[in-house]
Amino acid sequence: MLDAAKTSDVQTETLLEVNNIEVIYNHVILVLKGVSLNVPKGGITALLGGNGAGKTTTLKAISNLLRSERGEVTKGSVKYRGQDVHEEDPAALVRQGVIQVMEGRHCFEHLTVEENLMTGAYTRADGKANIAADLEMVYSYFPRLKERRKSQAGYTSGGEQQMVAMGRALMSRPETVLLDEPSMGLAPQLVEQIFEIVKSINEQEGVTFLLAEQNTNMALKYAHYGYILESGRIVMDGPAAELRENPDVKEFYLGMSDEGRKSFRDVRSYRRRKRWLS
Amino acid sequence: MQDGYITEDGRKIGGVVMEMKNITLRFGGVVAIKDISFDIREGEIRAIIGPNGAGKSSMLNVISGFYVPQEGEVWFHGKPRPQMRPYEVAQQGIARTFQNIALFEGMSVLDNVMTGRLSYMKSGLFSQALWKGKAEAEEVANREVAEKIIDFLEIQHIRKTPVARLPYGLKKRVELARALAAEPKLLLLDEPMAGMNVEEKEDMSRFILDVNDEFGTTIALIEHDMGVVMDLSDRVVVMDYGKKIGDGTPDEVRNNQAVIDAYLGVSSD
Amino acid sequence: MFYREAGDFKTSYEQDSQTFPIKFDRFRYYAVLAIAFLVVPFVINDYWANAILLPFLIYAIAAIGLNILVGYAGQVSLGTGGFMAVGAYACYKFMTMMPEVSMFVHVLLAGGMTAIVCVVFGLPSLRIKGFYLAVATLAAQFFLVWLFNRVPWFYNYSASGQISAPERDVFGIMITGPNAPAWATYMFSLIFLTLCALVARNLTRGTIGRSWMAIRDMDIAAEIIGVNPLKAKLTAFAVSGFFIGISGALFFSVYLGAVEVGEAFGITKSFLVLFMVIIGGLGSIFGSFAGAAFLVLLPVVLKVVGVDVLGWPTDIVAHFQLVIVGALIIVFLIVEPHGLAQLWRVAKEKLRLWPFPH
Amino acid sequence: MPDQFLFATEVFINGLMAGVLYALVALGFVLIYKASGIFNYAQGVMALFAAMTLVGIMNGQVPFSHIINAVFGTEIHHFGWHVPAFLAIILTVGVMVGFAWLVQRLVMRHLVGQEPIILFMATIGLAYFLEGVSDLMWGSEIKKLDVGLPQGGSFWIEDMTAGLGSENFYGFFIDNLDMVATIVAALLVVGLVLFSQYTKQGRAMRAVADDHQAALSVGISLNFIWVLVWSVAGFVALVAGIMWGTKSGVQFSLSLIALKALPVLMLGGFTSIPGAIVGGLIIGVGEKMFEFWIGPLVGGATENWFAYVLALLFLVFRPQGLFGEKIIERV
Amino acid sequence: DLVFPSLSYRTGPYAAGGIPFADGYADYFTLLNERDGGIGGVMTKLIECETGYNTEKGVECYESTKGEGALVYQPLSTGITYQLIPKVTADNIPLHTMGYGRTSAANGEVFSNVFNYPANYWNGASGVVNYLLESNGGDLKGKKIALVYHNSAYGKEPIRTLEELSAKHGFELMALPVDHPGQEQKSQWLQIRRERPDFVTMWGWGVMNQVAIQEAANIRFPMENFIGVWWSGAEHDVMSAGDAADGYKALTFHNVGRDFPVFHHIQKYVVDTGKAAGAGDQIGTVLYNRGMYAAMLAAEAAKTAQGIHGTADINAAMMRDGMEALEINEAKMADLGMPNFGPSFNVSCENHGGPGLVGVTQWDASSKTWSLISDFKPTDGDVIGALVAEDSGAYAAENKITPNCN
Ligand SMILES: Nc1ncnc2c1ncn2[C@@H]1O[C@H](COP(=O)(O)OP(=O)(O)OP(=O)(O)O)[C@@H](O)[C@H]1O
Ligand SMILES: Nc1ncnc2c1ncn2[C@@H]1O[C@H](COP(=O)(O)OP(=O)(O)OP(=O)(O)O)[C@@H](O)[C@H]1O
Ligand SMILES: [Mg+2]
Ligand SMILES: [Mg+2]
Repeated sequence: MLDAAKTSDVQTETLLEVNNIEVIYNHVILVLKGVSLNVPKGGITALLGGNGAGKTTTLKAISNLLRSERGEVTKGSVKYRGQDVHEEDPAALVRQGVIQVMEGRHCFEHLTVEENLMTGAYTRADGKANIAADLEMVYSYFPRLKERRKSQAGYTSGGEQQMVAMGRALMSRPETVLLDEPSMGLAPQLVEQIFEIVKSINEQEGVTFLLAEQNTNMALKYAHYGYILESGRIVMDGPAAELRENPDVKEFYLGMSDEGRKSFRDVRSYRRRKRWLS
Repeated sequence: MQDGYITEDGRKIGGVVMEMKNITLRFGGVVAIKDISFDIREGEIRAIIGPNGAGKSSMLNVISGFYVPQEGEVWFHGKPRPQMRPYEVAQQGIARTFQNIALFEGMSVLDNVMTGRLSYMKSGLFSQALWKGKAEAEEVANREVAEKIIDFLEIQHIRKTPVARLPYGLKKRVELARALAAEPKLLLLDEPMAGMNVEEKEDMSRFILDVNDEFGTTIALIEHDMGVVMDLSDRVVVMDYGKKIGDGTPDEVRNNQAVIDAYLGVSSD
Repeated sequence: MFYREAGDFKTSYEQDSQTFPIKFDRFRYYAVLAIAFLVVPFVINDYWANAILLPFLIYAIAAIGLNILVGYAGQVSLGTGGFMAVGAYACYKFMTMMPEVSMFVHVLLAGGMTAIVCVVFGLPSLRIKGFYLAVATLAAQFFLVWLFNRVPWFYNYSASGQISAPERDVFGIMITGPNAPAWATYMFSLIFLTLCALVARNLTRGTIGRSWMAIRDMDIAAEIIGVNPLKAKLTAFAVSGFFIGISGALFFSVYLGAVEVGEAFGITKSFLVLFMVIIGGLGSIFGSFAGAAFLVLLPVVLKVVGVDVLGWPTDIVAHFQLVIVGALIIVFLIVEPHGLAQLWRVAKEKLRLWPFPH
Repeated sequence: MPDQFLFATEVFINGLMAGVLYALVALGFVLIYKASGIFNYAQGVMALFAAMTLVGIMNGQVPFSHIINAVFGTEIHHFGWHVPAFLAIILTVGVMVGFAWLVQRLVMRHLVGQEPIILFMATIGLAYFLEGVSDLMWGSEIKKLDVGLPQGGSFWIEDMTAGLGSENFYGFFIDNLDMVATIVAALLVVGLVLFSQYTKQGRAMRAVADDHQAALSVGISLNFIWVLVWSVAGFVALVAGIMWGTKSGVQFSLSLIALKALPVLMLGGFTSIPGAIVGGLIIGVGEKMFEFWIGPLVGGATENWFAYVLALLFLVFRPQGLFGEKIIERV
Repeated sequence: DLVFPSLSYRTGPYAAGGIPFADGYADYFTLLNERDGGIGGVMTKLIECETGYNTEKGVECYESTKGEGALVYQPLSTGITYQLIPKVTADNIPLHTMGYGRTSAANGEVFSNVFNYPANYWNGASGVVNYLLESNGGDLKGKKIALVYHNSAYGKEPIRTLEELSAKHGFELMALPVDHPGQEQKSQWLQIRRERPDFVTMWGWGVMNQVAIQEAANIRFPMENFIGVWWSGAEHDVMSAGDAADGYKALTFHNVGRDFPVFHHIQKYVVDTGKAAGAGDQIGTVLYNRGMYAAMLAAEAAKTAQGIHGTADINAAMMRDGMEALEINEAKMADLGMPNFGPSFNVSCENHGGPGLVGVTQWDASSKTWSLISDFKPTDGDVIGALVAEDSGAYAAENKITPNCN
C-alpha cells in the first residue's frame, strides 16, 4: 500500500487511519477485502470508485454505522487520532468530531427542515447562541433551506434534502466529515456550489473531509489526495493532481480520451472494463 | 412544428404523442408546477432539466397519474386523458423509473423485472393456483421477454439475487429493466444516471439510445448531468421553481440566458 | 460440500421456476411427503394426534394463510382469530344444515365463506396502512367474536352458546367426533395442508404473488408500474381468508370438537398465528411450517422438561414458559429477523461454501 | 329537564372519564412510537408489572419468593415491613428505569434498523417475558392496591345535581377516582407535549423515530434515547397501573387494558400526545353512548368492538388518525 | 396407584380462582396418602397439568394424562368441559364438573360419563330466586332482577332458567353481559343505577367479580340485595372493595370456614410436613374448601367403586360406576372430619346432578369471613328438570345417542 504522507507536500498529522479492514455483511458477503487509507488533518481526501466498489461501506466502517446493517468489520483497525475507534458507538465518534453525511440523504421526514438542522447540533454543549449562529451560517450557505425551513423534510425535493443532510452535519461543528456522494442528484450549479462550500469550510474552518464520490471530475478538482477503490480493494492512490493526469483514470473515470471529452452519443459499444486488479 | 422530422443522425421523429396543457400543481401553499405546457413527440428523447425542487419529478408524477394537477390537462394520443389511477396509466404503455430507487427490495432481480410485465399477464386466480394451463404458459412466455431484457441490460449474472443486496448502480439498471419489460411506448426516466461514474454513465447512455433506436420507444428524461442531457436529447424543457423557462433543442437551451442564470451557471460546457 | 447446486442445469424456464429447483431439495421434499403420508398414519396415537400433530397441521394452514397476507402482501392483520372463527362457525352451520354432504365440502365451503368475510374487512386496507391497518383488523377480531357470541342462529340456539361438532365422515371414515380414529383426523388435515401449501406456492411464484410482493415492498411504486392495488390487496385477503377459514374449520371440527368463540378464537389466537409467521419467516411457505411446528412444540417440550423431567411445580413451569417463549422470540428476532426460514437459507449458503468461510 | 337527557349526559360524562383512563394507557404507546417507531405491545404488561411492583414494595413482599421457596425449601414471603405509598412509588419508578435500561441493553440495541413489524414482534416477546417475570416475582394472586386515592361516586356532585331531574334521578354519578385520573392525565399530557416539542431530547426522540441510521449518524445516542423513552413510558405505565389497579385490583387482566388503548391510538394518531387524550375521550364517550342507546337493542357488550369499528371507520377518511403525522407518500 | 389428574390453572386471567381450588384438590389427596395410606390401601397419585384456562392446553393435558390411568377429570372450566364431554365418553373415563360445565349433563341417560353433582348452574339460578322469594314473603311480582354475567358459555348458562322463572314468578329480568375480562363495567353499573333493579345477581369469574362488587359499592347499591353465584363468592372477590363489600351474598353448595377437623389433619399431615401444594395459607378459603370438597367426592366415589368391584386397584370404568352409585350422607361426612360440610345426596344413573341443594353465604367485611346464612335448600325441580330434558334430548338427537340406563 502506498502511504499518503509520502506524497503530500505539507507534512501534516494523520487524523484518520484505516488499516487493512475487511467487512462482511450478513456473515457471508465479503465486501471490503483489505482497505487501508489515511486521511490527513485539514485535507480533502477523495475515495473514488464505481458502483458497488465499497465506498459507502468504507465510510460506514469508519463511522461504525455498519452494525445496524448487519455488517461487521472482521479484520483490521480504524484509528482516529491514533486511537482505536472500532468499538465506539457512532454517537461517541460524533462527539469526537467525526460525522457522516449518508448517501441517499436520510433526512428525518417528519421533522421540519429547521428541526432537521437542529438535530445536527444534538451533541453540542456550547450554548444556544453558538448554535443559532451556526444555523445562520448554514442558511447562508443554503438560502433555499431558509425558505423552506418550516416544511417537513419529507416533502422537500431531492436536492433540498441533500442540502439538509449537509447542513445538518455542519451543525455539529465537525472536525472530520465523511461525505458520501454529496453531488448525487444535484443540479450542476449546486454541485459546484456544494464543492465550493466543502472547499471553503475546509479552508476557513479547517474541517477535514473524506469524500466518497462518483463524480470523479469534481472530486479530483477539489480534493488534495485520492484513493481509487474497486471491488473492495484500493487499486490506486495519489495526489489528486497526479490522478487527474493518469491515463487510466482519464479514460474510465473522467470519460476523456486523447481528443478530450467525447459525446455520450458516440459511445457505440459497451467497453469491457479494464481493471487494475481482478 | 410539423408532423415529424428526421434527426441529424437519421432517426425518425413522429407526431406528438403526449401533450401537457397548462398544468398547475399545488401542495398546500407550495406551487410545484405553474401553468406549464409542453409536448413529447413520438420516438424522441425529451429531456426535462432544472434546478432542484423545480418540479421535474412532480411533472413525471403528473404524467404517471400519481399526482393530479389542480389545473390543466394531459393529452395522450391527441385526446385529453380522463382522470385515471396510476396503474391504468401504466397499462396504457407508460413505464418509468424513479429518482430514489423504488425497486421491490424483497424480490429477486428477475421477479422485479417480471413485475414490469404484469399488464400482460391475465391468467385467472384459479389457473394460477393450480399452475396449469394458461398460467404456466403465460409465465414462460413472459419470462422469455424478461430474459431478453435482462440480457440486453447485461444483468444476467445477478438474475436471482435479491435486489436489496445490489449496489446502487446496478439497482438503477434493474429499475430500467423493469420499466423496459413493460415494452412501453413512453418511457419516463427520473435521473437514471445519478450516482454513477462516467464509465457507468456511458453504459447507461448506450442503453437509453439503444432502447430508443431498437424499440422506437419515446423517452422523457430528467437528468442533472448536462453532458448527458445535451448529448442524448432531441429537445429539452427547462423548469425553474415550477415555471417553464426554456424549451428547444439542446443548443437553443444552452444559449438561453434565462437557463444559464437559473440552472447551468457560467462554467458549464 | 454438503449441499450442492452446481451441476444442476436447467434447460427451460418451466424447470427453472419449479418449486424446488435443486435436486437435493426436491428429493428431501418427496421423502418428507412420503413419511407424512405413508409412515406417520400407521404409528400415530391419540396423544400425538391431538396434542401435537393436529394442532401443528392446522396452525400451519393458518400460518400459510396469514403469511400470504402479512409476509407476501405486506398487510399486517391481527384479525386471524376472528377469521378462524368465521371458518369454524361456517363449518358448523354447513355441517348441521347439510349433514349428508362430505366433510371435505364443508371445510372448503367454510374457507370460501371466510374468504368473503376477509375481503370485506380487507376493504379498508386500500386506505389504511401499516400499524393503523394492523390495529384496524382488530375491529374484525372483536366484532366477529361478539357476533358469534351474540346471535344464537350461529350456534343453533344452544343454551351456552358453544358449538359442538357432530359426527361426520368422508367416504365412511369418521373424521369428526370422539370416535374418529387418530390417523383419519391426521390424514384429513394433512391433505388440506398439502393442498394449501401447493396452492400457496403456486400463487406466490406467479403473477399474483409478484403483485402482492410489489405492493408489500413499495405500494406506490407498484401502482405506478401497473399493479392494481385493489385487486392485489383483495386477492391477498381472499386467499388468506380462504386458508385461515379452512384452518378454523378444521380447528373446530377435527381438532377440538367443541369451541366457545371468545375463548378459542380470541385475540391471543391472532397473535399466536402471527408469531408463527414471523418466527418462521415472513414471505416463506417453509417458514410457516417451521413457525407452526416451533410454537406448537415449544410449550409441550417445556412442559415435559419442566414438570415431568425436573419435577417443578406446574405454575412455576407455566410462568417460566412465558418467560422462555418471550425470551426466545426476542432472541430469534435478534439473531435472525427474517425467521427460521432465513436461518435455514443462510445455513445452506454456508454449507455450500464449506469449508471456506466466505 | 327530562330524565332521559340527564341520563344521557351522565353517560356522556362517564364516557369522558373512561376515555381519560384509556388515554393514560395510550400515552405510553404514543411515547415509544414517537421515539422509535416501535409499536410497543408490552405497554399493558408494563402497567401490570409496575402496579405489581408497587404493591409488592408497599407490602414488603419478597420478590421471587415462590421460586426461592421451591428451590431452597424455605418459607419466606414477606420482609415484614410496609413501605409508605409515596416512597414505594419512587422506588417503583426506579425499577421501571432499570427495566428500561435492560430493555435497551438486551433488546433494542440489537434490533437497530429493523423493520417496524420485527420490532413490534420483539415487544410482544417482551410482553410475554415480562408477564412471566411479574408472576414469578410477585405471584399471580389478586392484590389490592391502595395508595390513598379516593374511590366511589362523588357525593358532592350527586347532591349538587340531584335537583335537576325528577325524583327518579339521583344526580350525576361521577367517580372520584376518575376525576383524579383526569387531572393526572392532563398534567402528563401537557408535560409530555412540552418535552417532545420544545426540548433537544424531544426532537432527538422524534428524529430517532424517523430514521435510526441517520439519527446515529448525527450523533444521537440511540441507547440513551431509548432508555429515556422507555423510562418515561414506564412511568406512564405506572400511572396507568395505579389508576386501573385501584379500580380493579392488581392482577393479570390489568395487562389487557392495552387492548382498550389501541383504538384510542388509531383515532388520535400513533404519534400525537394530545391525540391520545382526544382519541381517548372520543372513544370513551362513543362506546358508552353506543352501549347506552344501541346496546340494549343488540344485546349489549358492544364496548369491545365498538371502539375498534369507530376507529376503523374514522381511519378510512383520515388514514393517519386525528392528529397523526401525515403519512408521507412520495416517489 | 389411583391417578387423579388435576387440570389446574395457576396462571392467566383466572389464576386467582384456580390456585386455591387446585391447592385444595391436591392437599386432600396428599392427606389421604399421608394419613390413611391412600384409598383402600392404594396410594393416590395426583398429576397436575396447567391449562391456563385454555381449551387447547386442556386437550393436551387430557391426552397426556389419560394414558396414565386417570380415574376422573375435574377441568374447572366450562370450555374444557365441552371439549372433553365427547372424548371422555369415547374413552370411558368419568368427568366431574362440580357446579359448572354443561348443566344438562345431569341427565345420566344421555351423558353417561359426565357428572355434575351436587349442584349445577340451573340449580344456582333457581336457588337465587328461591332465596329471594323466601326473603320477600314468597312474592317477587313486579320486582326487577338484574343478571350481570360473564359473556361466555359459562355466564350464559343461567339465562334460560331465569327467563323461565321470571315467567313463573312474575319478576322482570334484566340481563347485562360483561365481556372478558371485565375490568370496565361502568356502563353496566350506570344502567343498574338508572334502572334500579331490586336485586342483582351475578355470574362472574376472575377480575369481573371484584370490579362488579367495587362498582356496586361505588353506586351504593345495597350489598344485601346483590347475590353472586358460587364462582363469584370468594375472599379475593370482595376483599378489594374493603368495607363497602360488607353484606354481599353468594351461593354455595358446601360449607365455608376452617372449623372442620379435616383441616386440622391437613395442617398436621400436609402443611406442617411441607407437602402442601401451595403456600398452605389458603386453607379455609371458599375455593380451597371447594377444591378439597371435590377431592373428597372423588375419593368417596373411588371407595364406592372399590366396594362395587371388589378390587382396590380400580380403573376409570369402575370409577364411573362408583360415581354413579355415590352416596353422601351426614354420617359419612362427619366420619371424614367434615360434619355438615355439604348436603347429603345420592347419585343415580338417571340423575348425575344430585339433588341440587343450594345454600347462601354472606360476607362480613369486619371479620373478613364468609358465613352460611341459609341451609342447603332444594331448588325448582320442575323448571330445571324440563330444561335438562330438553337440552339433553337435543344433544342426544344430534349425536345419535339413545338415552338408556342399563
Ligand atoms: N446491507 C448489505 N447487505 C449485503 N450486501 C451489501 C449491503 N450493503 C452493501 N452491500 C454490498 O456491498 C458492496 C459495496 O457496497 P457499497 O454500498 O459500499 O458500494 P459503493 O462503492 O458505495 O457504491 P455506490 O457508488 O453504488 O454507492 C456492494 O456489492 C453491495 O451489494
Ligand atoms: N407530495 C408532496 N407534498 C408536498 N410538497 C411536495 C410534494 N411533492 C413535491 N413537493 C414539492 O414540490 C417541489 C418540487 O419537487 P420535485 O420533487 O418535483 O422537484 P425536482 O424538480 O424533481 O427536484 P430534484 O431535482 O431535486 O429532484 C419541491 O419543493 C417539493 O418540496
Ligand atoms: Mg455508496
Ligand atoms: Mg426530482
